[in-house]
Amino acid sequence: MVRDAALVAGKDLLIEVRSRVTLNQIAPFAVLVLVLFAFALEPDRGLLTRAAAGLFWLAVTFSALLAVQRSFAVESADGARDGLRLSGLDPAGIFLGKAAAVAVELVVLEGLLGLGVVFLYNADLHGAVLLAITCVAATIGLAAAGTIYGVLAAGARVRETLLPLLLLPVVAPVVLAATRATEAALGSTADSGWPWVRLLGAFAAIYLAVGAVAFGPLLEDA
Amino acid sequence: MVRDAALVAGKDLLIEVRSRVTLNQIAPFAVLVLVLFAFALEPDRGLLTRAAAGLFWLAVTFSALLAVQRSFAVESADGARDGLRLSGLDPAGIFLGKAAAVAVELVVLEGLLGLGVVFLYNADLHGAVLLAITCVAATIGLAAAGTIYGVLAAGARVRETLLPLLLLPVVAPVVLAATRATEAALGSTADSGWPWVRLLGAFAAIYLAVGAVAFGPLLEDA
Amino acid sequence: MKIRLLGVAAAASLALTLVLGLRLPPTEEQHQYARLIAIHPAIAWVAYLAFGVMALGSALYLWPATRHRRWDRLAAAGAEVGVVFTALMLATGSIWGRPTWGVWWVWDARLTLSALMLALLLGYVALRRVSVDGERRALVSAIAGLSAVVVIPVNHFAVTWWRTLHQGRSLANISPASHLDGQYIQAMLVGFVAMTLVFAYLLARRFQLEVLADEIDDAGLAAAIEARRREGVPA
Amino acid sequence: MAPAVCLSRAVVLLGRFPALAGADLLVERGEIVHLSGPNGAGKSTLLRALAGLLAIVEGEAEVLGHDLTKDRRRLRRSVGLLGHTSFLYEELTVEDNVRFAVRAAGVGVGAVEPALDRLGLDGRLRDVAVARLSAGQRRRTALAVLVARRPELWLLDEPHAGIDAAGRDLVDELVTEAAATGATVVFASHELDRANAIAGRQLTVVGGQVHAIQPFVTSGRS
Amino acid sequence: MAPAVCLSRAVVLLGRFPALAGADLLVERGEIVHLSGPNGAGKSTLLRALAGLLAIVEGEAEVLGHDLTKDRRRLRRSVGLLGHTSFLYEELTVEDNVRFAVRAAGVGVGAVEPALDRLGLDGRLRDVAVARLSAGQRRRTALAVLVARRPELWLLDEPHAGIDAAGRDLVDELVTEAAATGATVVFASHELDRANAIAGRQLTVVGGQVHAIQPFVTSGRS
Ligand code: HEM
Ligand SMILES: Nc1ncnc2c1ncn2[C@@H]1O[C@H](COP(=O)(O)OP(=O)(O)OP(=O)(O)O)[C@@H](O)[C@H]1O
Ligand SMILES: Nc1ncnc2c1ncn2[C@@H]1O[C@H](COP(=O)(O)OP(=O)(O)OP(=O)(O)O)[C@@H](O)[C@H]1O
Ligand SMILES: [Mg+2]
Ligand SMILES: [Mg+2]
Repeated sequence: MVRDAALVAGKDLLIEVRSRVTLNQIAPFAVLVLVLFAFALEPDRGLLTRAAAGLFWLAVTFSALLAVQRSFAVESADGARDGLRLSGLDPAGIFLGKAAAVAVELVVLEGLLGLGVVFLYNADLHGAVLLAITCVAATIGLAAAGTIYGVLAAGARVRETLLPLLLLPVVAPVVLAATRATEAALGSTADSGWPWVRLLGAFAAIYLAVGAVAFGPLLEDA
Repeated sequence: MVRDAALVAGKDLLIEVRSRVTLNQIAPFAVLVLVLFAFALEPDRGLLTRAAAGLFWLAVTFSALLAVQRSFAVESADGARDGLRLSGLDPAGIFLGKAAAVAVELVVLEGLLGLGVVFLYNADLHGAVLLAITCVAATIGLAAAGTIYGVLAAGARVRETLLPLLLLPVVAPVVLAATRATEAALGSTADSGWPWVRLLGAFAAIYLAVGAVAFGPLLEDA
Repeated sequence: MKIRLLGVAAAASLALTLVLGLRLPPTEEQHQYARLIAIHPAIAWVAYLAFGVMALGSALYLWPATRHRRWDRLAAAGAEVGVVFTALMLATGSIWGRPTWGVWWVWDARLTLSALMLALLLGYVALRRVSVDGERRALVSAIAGLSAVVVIPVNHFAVTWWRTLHQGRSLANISPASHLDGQYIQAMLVGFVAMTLVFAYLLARRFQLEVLADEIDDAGLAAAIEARRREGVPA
Repeated sequence: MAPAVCLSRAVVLLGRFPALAGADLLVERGEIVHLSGPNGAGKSTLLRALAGLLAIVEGEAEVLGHDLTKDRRRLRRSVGLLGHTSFLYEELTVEDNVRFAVRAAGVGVGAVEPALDRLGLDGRLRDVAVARLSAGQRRRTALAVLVARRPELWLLDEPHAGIDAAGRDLVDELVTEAAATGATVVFASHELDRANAIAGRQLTVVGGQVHAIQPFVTSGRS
Repeated sequence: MAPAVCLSRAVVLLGRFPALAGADLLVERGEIVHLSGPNGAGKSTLLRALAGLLAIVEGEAEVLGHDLTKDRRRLRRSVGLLGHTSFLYEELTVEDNVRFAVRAAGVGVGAVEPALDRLGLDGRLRDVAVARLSAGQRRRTALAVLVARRPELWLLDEPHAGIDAAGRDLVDELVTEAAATGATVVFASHELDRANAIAGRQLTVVGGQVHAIQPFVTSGRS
C-alpha cells in the first residue's frame, strides 16, 4: 500500500513538474485572491490586518479546490480514471498518494500566501511553532477531504461545479479552526490556539480514515 | 450575427436546462461562499455588514468563474471547440451568445446572493435603482470579460486553473467599482455611486467591443 | 391507507397548532412574533431529525448485514425533506430574529451549524442528481452522506468554541428559554407533535415515491431487456 | 473554376513540431482522394489544415478558392471535417446536435431528418445524449452532421474506423454520392483495400510530405 | 483450471439501459475470440465488464476464476484492456506512461524497453507527451502498456483501428504470440476478414447478447 501510495504521489508530482500548473497558475491565483480581498475590504486597512488570518485560510481553501480539481482533471482526462482502476493499484494507496501530492502542493502555496499576507496586509507573526503545526494539520485535512470528494466528483461530467459544492461545507470547520489558531499565532487574539489545533488534528484523522476505507468503493462506483 | 448569437445562447441555455448545473451546484456554492466569509471575518465587530457589498461582489465573481468554466467545459469536451470553429458561426455572434447565456445565469445568482447578503449580513438597501443598474452593468462586464478569457483558457488542457488566473486580475476593477457603487446603494457610504456605475458601464462597453472584435482571432488561434 | 391517516393526523395537528399559535398573546418585548414559538422550535427539531434520518439510512445501507435499497430510499427521502425543513428553520428563525435581535441573522453557533447543515444536504441532493443508476448511486451517496455526518461533531465544536471562546453576542444573552408561561409551552409542544407528524407524512410519501420509481424502473428493466434483445433481430 | 485544393510546399507547426513539412497537394473538384501513410505521418494534420483549423506558416495553400494564408474562416461553411474526435455536445441528444450544426451552417433544418434516417440514428437513439453513445454511434452522428450540411469539400479522417460492417458500405456510398453530386472528398484511411475501392487516386503522406503512391517503409517512428 | 471467461445470462446496466441483456460466453484459456456485431450492440460493454469495470446486476460472471459478482478488483492485475479511449496521462511522455503502468502492475521495469521498441515508440516519440501524439501513436502506446504488462487475459476493443498498415500486422503478431504463450485474447473488431484470420472463434454480439456466428441484419438503430 505504502509502495502504491509512493508510486501515485510520485506520478502526480511528476505531472506537476512537467506541467507546472500549481506553480505557474494556482500560486498566482492564490495571491490574486488575497489582492481581491484587499479590494473588497478597502477602505479601512485595519480591517485587513485584523482579518489577515481568515483571508489567508480562505485563499488556501480556494487554492485547495483548484489543486484537487487539477489532481483529478489529470486522472479523468481521456478516461484515465478507468486507468487507475485497471492499474491494479491498492485504492487506499491511491488515496494516500494523491492526498500526499495535493498536500505537498498546498504547503508550497501556503508558504507563498504567508508571505503575501505579511506584505499585503502587514500582519506579523509570533508563535511560529503553533502556526507551523496549524498549517500541517489543516493541510492534511484539506488534502484528505479534497481527495475524497475529488474522486466523488471526478465521475460526473460536471466536476468543475460539483466539487466546490461538496467540498466547501465539509472543510468549513477547517477554515474556521485554522483561522482562529492562526489568529492566536499572530497574537491578534488573547486566547490559546491549541484547542483549535486539536480540532484540526481530529478532522485530518477522521478524513484520512474515511478516505483509506471509502476510496475503494468510490473509485469503483463514483 | 444576432441570429448566430441567439442560436448559441439558446444552445447553452438548453444545455443548462438539461444539466441544471447552475441551479443545483453553482447557486448553493455561491451562498456557501458567503457563509465562509463570515467565518473568516469576525461577524460581531460588524465587519460583515460593513464589508457586505465587497463580499457580495467577491461571491459573484467566484460564481462567474464557475459559470464561465462550465460554459467552456461544455465546448471543449471532445474537441467541441474545434466544432465551434467548423460550425461556420460568426465569431462575434458566438461571443455575444455565450456571454448572454452566462449573463442570464449570473443575474439569477446575483438575485440569490442579494438575498443572502441581506439576511446573513443584515445589510439593508436603499437606492434600488442604483443597485439594479450596478448589477446589470457589472454583470455584462463580468460575462463579457469572462467569455473572452474563457475561450483563451479553453484551448489549454489546464483550463480549470488557467482561467481564474487570467480572469481575476481583469475583473478586479469591476469588483472594486461594483463594490463602491453597491456601498452607495446600501447607504454605507455617503458619496454617490454613479461615477462608479459609469466606470462599470465603460468596462462593460469596452469588453463587449473587444470581445466582438477579438473573439474571432482568439477562437482561431488560442 | 395508513399514510393517508398519518396525513389527516398531521393536517389536524397542524391546524390546531395554528389556532393555538395565533391565540397566543403578544409578549411585550417580541410583540406578535412571539407566536413563532409555536412552529419555529418544532421545525428546527424536525430539521435535525431529517438530517439524522439521512445519516441513519446511509449508515444502514453501508453496513453489509443490513444493505438494502430501502435504506438508500430512506436516506434520500430524509435528505430532501430535510432541505425543506432546514430552509424553513432558517426562514422562520430569521423572521423571528429580526424583532428579537434587530437583525435577520446572528453568527450564533446553533444558527451557523444549521446553515452548514443546509449546505451539506444540498450537496448530498445535488450528488444524487448527477447519477441515475441505483446500485452505484446508492453506495456513493451513502458514503457521501456519512462523511457529511462525521464532520457535524467537528462543525459543532468549531462553531461553539468560535462563539464562546470569543466573547461576543450569542443566543446566550437573549436566551430563548426566557420566561415562558404555560400557554406558550402548550403551543410549543403541540407544534412539536404537529411538525413531527408532518415530517413523518412527507417522509413516508417521499419514500413511497422512491419505491414506486424503483418499481417502474424494475418493470422498465424487464421490458428494456426484452427490447434490447430484439435489437437487430429481423422483425 | 479554381481547384478544390491546391497546396504547395505548405508547412504547418504543431507546437514547434513541423507536422507538415512542405506538403504539395492538388485536388480537382469532384475527385475522391485517399491519403494513406504511417502513424504520425501528418494525415490528420493535413486534413485539419485543409479545414482551415491550422495556420500555414510557409508555402501556399488555397482551398475552394480561399487563400488559407490570408483568411481561414470564410472557408468553413463550405467544408466538413470528420476528425478523430467527433465535435459534438455531450449533454445534447443526437438530434439536438445535428439540428444545431445544421442551423449554424445556415442550412434548412429539413435536412436533419433524412440525415438521421440515413445513418440509422432515428428511433431510440435520436433522443439519447451523445455522452451515452457507443463509439460507432458517435461516428455515425458526426457523419450525420456532414450529410445534413452537405459541404463542398468533405475531409474524412479514418471514416470507416469504429463503424460496423453494414455502416462501412454506407460510408462508401455516402462518399461516392457526395462526389457524384460535385463535392470533393479527401479522406485518410489505413484500410487500404476498402479505401482504394472508392478512391479515384491514392496518395501517401510520409514525414509531413505528400507523395504519389509508392510502397513506403513504415513504422510509428515517423 | 477454470476457464478464462464464463458468463451466463449476465446483465449490465449503463445508466438504466441494459447494454448487456443476458449475455452467455465461455472462453477457454489460450483461445482467441473475435466479437463482431453492429454499432451499439454491446461489445465494448462486454469487454469492460470482463475487465471488472462494470457491475454485473444479474446472472453469473467468472473471469480467470474470480467471481465478478463478488469482487471485481482482485482480477484487475491479470487483465489488460485496450479501450476506445487509451487510459494514458496526457502530460506524461510515452515512456513515463508505460513505466508507470508497468510498476503499478508490479512487473519489473525491464519490460518497458522491449515493449516501446516492439511498438516502434523508441527514438523521438519516447519523450513526446501523450497529448501530442497522433491517434495511431496513442493506440500504439496503449498497446505497449499491454505488451509490457503481459496480462493473462487480453481484452482488445478494435485493436486495429487507427493503426497503420504495418502496425496492423504487428497487432496480429502480438495477439497470436500472446495466445501462444498461454494468454487468452478476446477482441472486438469490425474488420471481419483481418479479424477472422487470427481468431480461433468468431462470435456476434447483437442486442446485448452473444450469439455463435450467424449473419445478422445490422444497423446503428440498435
Ligand atoms: C439550529 C437549530 C435551531 C434550533 C434547535 C432552534 C431552537 C429554538 C428554540 C427551542 C427556541 C425556543 C424559543 C424559546 O424557548 O423562547 C428558539 C427561539 C428562537 N430562535 Fe431558534 N432554533 C434554531 C435555529 C434558529 C435560526 C437559524 C434562527 C434565526 C435565523 C433562530 C432564531 C430564533 C429566535 C429569534 C428565537 C426567539 C428567541 C427568543 O425567544 O428570545 N433559530 N429557537
Ligand atoms: N508538440 C509536438 N512535439 C513533437 N511532436 C509532435 C508535437 N505535436 C505533434 N507532433 C507529432 O506530429 C505528428 C502529428 O501527425 P498526425 O496526427 O497528422 O498523424 P496522422 O498521419 O494523423 O497519424 P495517425 O495515422 O496516427 O492518425 C505526430 O507524429 C506527432 O508525434
Ligand atoms: N444511458 C443510456 N441510455 C440509453 N442508451 C444507452 C445509455 N448508455 C449506453 N447506451 C447504449 O448502450 C450501448 C453501448 O454499447 P457499446 O458501447 O458496448 O457498443 P459497441 O458494441 O461497443 O458499439 P461500437 O461498435 O459502436 O463500439 C449503445 O447502444 C448505447 O446507445
Ligand atoms: Mg490521424
Ligand atoms: Mg465499442
